[in-house]
Amino acid sequence: MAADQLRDAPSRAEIDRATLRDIYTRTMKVNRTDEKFRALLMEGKVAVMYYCVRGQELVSAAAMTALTDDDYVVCTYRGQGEQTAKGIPAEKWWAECLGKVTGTCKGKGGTMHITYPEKGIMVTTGVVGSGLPIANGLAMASQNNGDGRVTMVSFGDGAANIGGFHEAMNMAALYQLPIVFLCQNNRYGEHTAFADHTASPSIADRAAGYGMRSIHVDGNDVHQMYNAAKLAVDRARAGEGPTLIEAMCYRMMGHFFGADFSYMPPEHLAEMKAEDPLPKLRAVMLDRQFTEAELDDIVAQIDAEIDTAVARALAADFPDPHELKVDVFEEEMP
Amino acid sequence: MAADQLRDAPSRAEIDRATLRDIYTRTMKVNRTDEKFRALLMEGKVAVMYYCVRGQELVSAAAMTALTDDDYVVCTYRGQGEQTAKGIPAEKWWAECLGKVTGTCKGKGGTMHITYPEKGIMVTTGVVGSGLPIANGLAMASQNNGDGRVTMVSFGDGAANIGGFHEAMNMAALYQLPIVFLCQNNRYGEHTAFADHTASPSIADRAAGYGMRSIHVDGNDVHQMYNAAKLAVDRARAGEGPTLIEAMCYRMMGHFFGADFSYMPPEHLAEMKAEDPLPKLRAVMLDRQFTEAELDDIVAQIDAEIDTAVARALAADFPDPHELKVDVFEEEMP
Amino acid sequence: MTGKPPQITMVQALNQAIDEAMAEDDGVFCLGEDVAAKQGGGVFKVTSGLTEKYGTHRIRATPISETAIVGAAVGAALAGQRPIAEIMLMNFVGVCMDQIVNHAAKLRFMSGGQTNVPLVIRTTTGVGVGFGGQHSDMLEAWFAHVAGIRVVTPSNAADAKGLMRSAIDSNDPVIFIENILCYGLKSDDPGPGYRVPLGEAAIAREGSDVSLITYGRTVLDALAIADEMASVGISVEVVDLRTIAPYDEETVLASVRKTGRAITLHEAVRPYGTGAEMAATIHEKLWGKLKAPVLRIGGTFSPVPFVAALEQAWIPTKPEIVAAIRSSMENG
Amino acid sequence: MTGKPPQITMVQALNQAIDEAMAEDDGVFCLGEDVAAKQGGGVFKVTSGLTEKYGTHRIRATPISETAIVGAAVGAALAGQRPIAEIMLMNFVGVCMDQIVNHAAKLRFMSGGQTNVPLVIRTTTGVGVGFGGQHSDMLEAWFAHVAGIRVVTPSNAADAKGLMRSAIDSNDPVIFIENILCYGLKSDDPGPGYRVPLGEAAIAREGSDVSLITYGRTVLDALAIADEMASVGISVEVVDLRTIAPYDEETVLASVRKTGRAITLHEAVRPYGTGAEMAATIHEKLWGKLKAPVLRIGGTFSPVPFVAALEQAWIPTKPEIVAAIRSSMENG
Ligand SMILES: Cc1ncc(C[n+]2csc(CCOP(=O)(O)OP(=O)(O)O)c2C)c(N)n1
Ligand SMILES: Cc1ncc(C[n+]2csc(CCOP(=O)(O)OP(=O)(O)O)c2C)c(N)n1
Ligand SMILES: [Mg+2]
Ligand SMILES: [Mg+2]
Repeated sequence: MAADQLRDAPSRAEIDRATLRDIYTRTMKVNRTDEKFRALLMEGKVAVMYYCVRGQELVSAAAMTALTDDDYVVCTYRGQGEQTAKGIPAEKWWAECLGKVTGTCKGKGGTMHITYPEKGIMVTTGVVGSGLPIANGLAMASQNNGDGRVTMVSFGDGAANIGGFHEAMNMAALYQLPIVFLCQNNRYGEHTAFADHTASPSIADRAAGYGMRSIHVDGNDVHQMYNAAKLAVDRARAGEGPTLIEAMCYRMMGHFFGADFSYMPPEHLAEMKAEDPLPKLRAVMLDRQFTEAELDDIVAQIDAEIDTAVARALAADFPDPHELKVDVFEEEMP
Repeated sequence: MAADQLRDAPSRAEIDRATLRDIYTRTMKVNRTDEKFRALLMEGKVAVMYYCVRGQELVSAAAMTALTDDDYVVCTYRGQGEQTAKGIPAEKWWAECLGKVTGTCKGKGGTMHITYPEKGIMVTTGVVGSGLPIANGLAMASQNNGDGRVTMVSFGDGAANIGGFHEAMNMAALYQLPIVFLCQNNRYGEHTAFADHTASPSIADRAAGYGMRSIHVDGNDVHQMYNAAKLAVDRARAGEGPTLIEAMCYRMMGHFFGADFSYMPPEHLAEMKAEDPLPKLRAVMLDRQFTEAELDDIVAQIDAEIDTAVARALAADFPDPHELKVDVFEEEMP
Repeated sequence: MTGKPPQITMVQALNQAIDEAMAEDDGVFCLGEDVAAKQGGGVFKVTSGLTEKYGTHRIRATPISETAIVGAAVGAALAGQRPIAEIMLMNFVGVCMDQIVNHAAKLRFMSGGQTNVPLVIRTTTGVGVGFGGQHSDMLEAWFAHVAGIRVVTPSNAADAKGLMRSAIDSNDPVIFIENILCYGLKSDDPGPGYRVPLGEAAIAREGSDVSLITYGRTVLDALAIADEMASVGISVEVVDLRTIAPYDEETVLASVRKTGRAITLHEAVRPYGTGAEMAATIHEKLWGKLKAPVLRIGGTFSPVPFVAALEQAWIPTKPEIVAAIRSSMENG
Repeated sequence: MTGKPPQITMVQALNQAIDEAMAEDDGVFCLGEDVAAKQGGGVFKVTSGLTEKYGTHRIRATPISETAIVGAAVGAALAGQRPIAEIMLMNFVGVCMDQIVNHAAKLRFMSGGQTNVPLVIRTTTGVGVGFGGQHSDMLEAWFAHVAGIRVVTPSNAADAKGLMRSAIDSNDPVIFIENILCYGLKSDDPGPGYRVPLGEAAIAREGSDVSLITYGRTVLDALAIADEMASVGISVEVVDLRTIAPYDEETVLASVRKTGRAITLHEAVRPYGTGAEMAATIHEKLWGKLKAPVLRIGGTFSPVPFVAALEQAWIPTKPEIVAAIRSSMENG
């Protein structure tokens, strides 16, 4: 297939109201979780590594809305969006972030390594780019046993320069795996701006070199973002192979909470502000006749849920040191 | 730059007679060395791993002709072509392959690890794809100290699927390093045919995704091959950055000497035969008024040189076990 | 019954083990470079004949992409399959250690036991075939130093079959090291379903004077030398670890408790090799009960040289092993 | 002279060493993720201020491409430069072991001495900051097991400066391990040109009863515990290896010859750790001269857990170290 045939055009096709409501709810869940986390960190109530997702909420939420509960997701340390939007129960999620024994991983994984197979969150990796090869394996399992699942793997623009990205893209295209590669291009890899780590204008441009389909979308536009995810997921589920989605977005709060971001130029900060996905999404919702009250109510419910979850997580126990002997191998260590 | 602007067209521009003679001489040096090696292996006079270059002689020879003695080369286990065409003295080369103390590496490196900095052969690696990142470093040194050297790194089609390829391509493009990536697409990676390891039609297609220039040539056509190498080398030397050359060729003798190649389909063998670079090159030479006698004479001289080298190498000593203590660290081991 | 029992080579043993496991469990599949029928069934033919039976989804020939290979195996294992990934030669783990060590080995723990990674990584290596510096290393000590992964290596065809079945059965990731020089070794066919439990060493030869603790190809050297030493009145017990890590400390200590003397032997370079762990443990646990210090023998501390003249000097040599045995006997 | 001598932190010490080397030799340059001024001078600020002096060709901010980073350093070193490559955190060596082990460490040997690879790979790690399973490992034993590469780690700012200068001077490749928890430690400024030779251990504290052999952050624990033990009449000698491999066997053996007792201590997991090599060597070389078996202390054999409640139990604890000292003293 020629390179131009491999590129899908972004779509502004209308999204039905129920789906829109779903996307809005998930987006706000991601956002309110992020706000709450930052508040707790600010107040010094918790002191853990947290990679803010402010500015990227819609990308994750819309992408997760295109998946079923059974579909698999692999994400990164900056995976709060995928994790909460895919449906990890708030209390389990918070407890893990706070290192509690009631957390998804009993406090052993932590913020960078949230796993919750019940909702398809199979791996959260802290090694940049390492999720893509693993995601292929999940998709390969689905292809092998015909379970109809789709795998989506989320990663950053910076991750597109590591070897694992390349190997995984080529392998997925070769086997036509049921997988979606979601590159959240937030314009920075740690402190390095996109143009300082990549000489081509876009990551999506790389897909053609693997014979893979791709689509480049504005991740702050709910229509472009959801329609792209839906297209790619449907394609994968139909056995028509992988798609690379490059979703343009902004990392509005630096690399991790508390990290210096003085290296970000003021123009960039202004640009980001103008493209904030949240007011844009709210405008779309209002335009589609959701009322202010209805939308506020969704947020209020989310906040209540988060508050309960945080309170319970704070009150829960830390794991016992005996946990160091468990889950190393199948049998407990002596 | 748009993708199509990054692609150079193959050129059939005439090559001057002196250069043509040079290319012919180097090509035949590669070929006669290969023939001799296979003969020695057949006769059981030597028993070492040898990766035949039958069918790829012209690619290496033309590429090396485009370089100066000072330019750097990084190649692979299948590097006989680059090594002999770049000018490693035959005796030193043969002695290394036979594991003799008079070899380039005192018999410690062997056929897969020939090094000879005097002629710019800096690394021969046995790990697929590992040469590209190292080649970037050589080019980076040249860029740092402005020595005007160009680095050329040769690798196979199979190597284009390993992570190191990707990381090196992106880094070279980002820094505009003075380097040429020479992919010798001999249609197989070990026993796997091109279409079974890569879903895109060509490796050259990948360059655009890095913002790198590329050119796709018939490696059996002396004009296309030499002109591509010259263009890329001149560009690199002028500080205009890297180029990926994909040279189409055939691996006519299986993966290594003695290896089964029953997995290669008969159509492929027939196709290869029709494209053999040696009769084609000879036809070009005759067309350009080189006489049969002149050409035969070149080959006779090469053969004589090889025979002497082999005889001397066979007669030379093996290294003393004391060599195990030397060259591990700077100081001799206790 | 007449005639000898049927014999199988190590290649056949591995092939049979994989074949049996694939026949029994649809979730078992192989992936790696050149492993399928179209490529000749693997460069060492271990997966020969399996594509014909199980198809190209279960015998997947891959691009040259070790990170993608191991990564895919990790992912498929997380999804409940039992992949067998091949890394053609052990040195190439250098390009995919992250997937093995940071992921395969750790995901059970980091997920708090919600997931596990039942994969087998088969690889081969070996000094003595002239493959040189980048194709000959034994790197088992790297993996032994990582919690969450098991390291296995057979010294004979029957064990190869039994260990491979157990490795595939294992719910933990396993690095399965084959030695190129052992592929042709023959054993009596142990028959279908044969298993050798992981974590159990074998006493390859009983003895009473000194314990020679080894694994893989050097077990052959050890047995040959034990024969010789018997003729001069020294009784060598050869312990074949089979599982290198976590190893069978009990059997090792029992042997040394009996003999009072121990020598560790491996092809990997001596410094920081697995022999160091065993020597340190034996000294600590059998303090006051040893007749001589534990001696360690390993490959020369240099990259593996190309030419046989150096390569044969690089590997643990017979005189070296005999000298260690004699030196050990002189003590106490 | 009045007042205290000026003090520098370990970050400043490293920065100064690199700065001095770059000023003296045009061939010295740095590359790694975020190392240049535009990115803030490195995530731990070690290369802060150097871009302004030496430009972006000599302080190269790279893509997230560890294989390309180390590979480029190898190539530049072959061409006669002296690159200092940064791998942001030690676990990420998992993606570039091939370049380090199969290339950097071996090219001198495989080329028969025609080339050498004078590079430094700086990396950091450390347990105790809640970075979890993929960002905390000490993997020095992997490199120690490879011929051709040196492994260095400082425990204080002055040594950091002196070791870094020597690492840059070295004509062999060096892995330079920094501990995140040590970056803020202060020493008296040793002044310009200061060097600590590679391969020389330091007696960080003299003692006569038991040798505590360690390196990196755990030297601090060792010193604190030695203080305490002194108050109960046990004299602990603390040996700071500084160069982990090849290590200063002479100093270690001399210390243990004197005390008759040894304990090895490191943050890396205990099994197959560097302590095993030292314990095995001490037992062999000082056979009959030890008063107690060598004890080894290391991190718990599990991935590093996230939450502090587990992490603090994971690392070698004070009670564990004290218990080992007491147990050692009970012997002999
Ligand atoms: C292999 C590897 N190298 C370096 C790092 C350190 N690191 C953590 S996050 C990060 C930036 C990643 O950028 P990007 O992929 O764009 O993701 P983002 O953080 O923007 O979501 C880096 C360099 C790492 N975790 N893994
Ligand atoms: C990382 C790595 N994986 C696997 C191998 C085994 N191997 C050696 S050569 C080869 C095929 C390489 O194919 P290609 O790059 O096309 O080069 P060619 O042999 O055709 O010249 C393979 C898989 C290796 N040497 N290194
Ligand atoms: Mg980013
Ligand atoms: Mg090829």
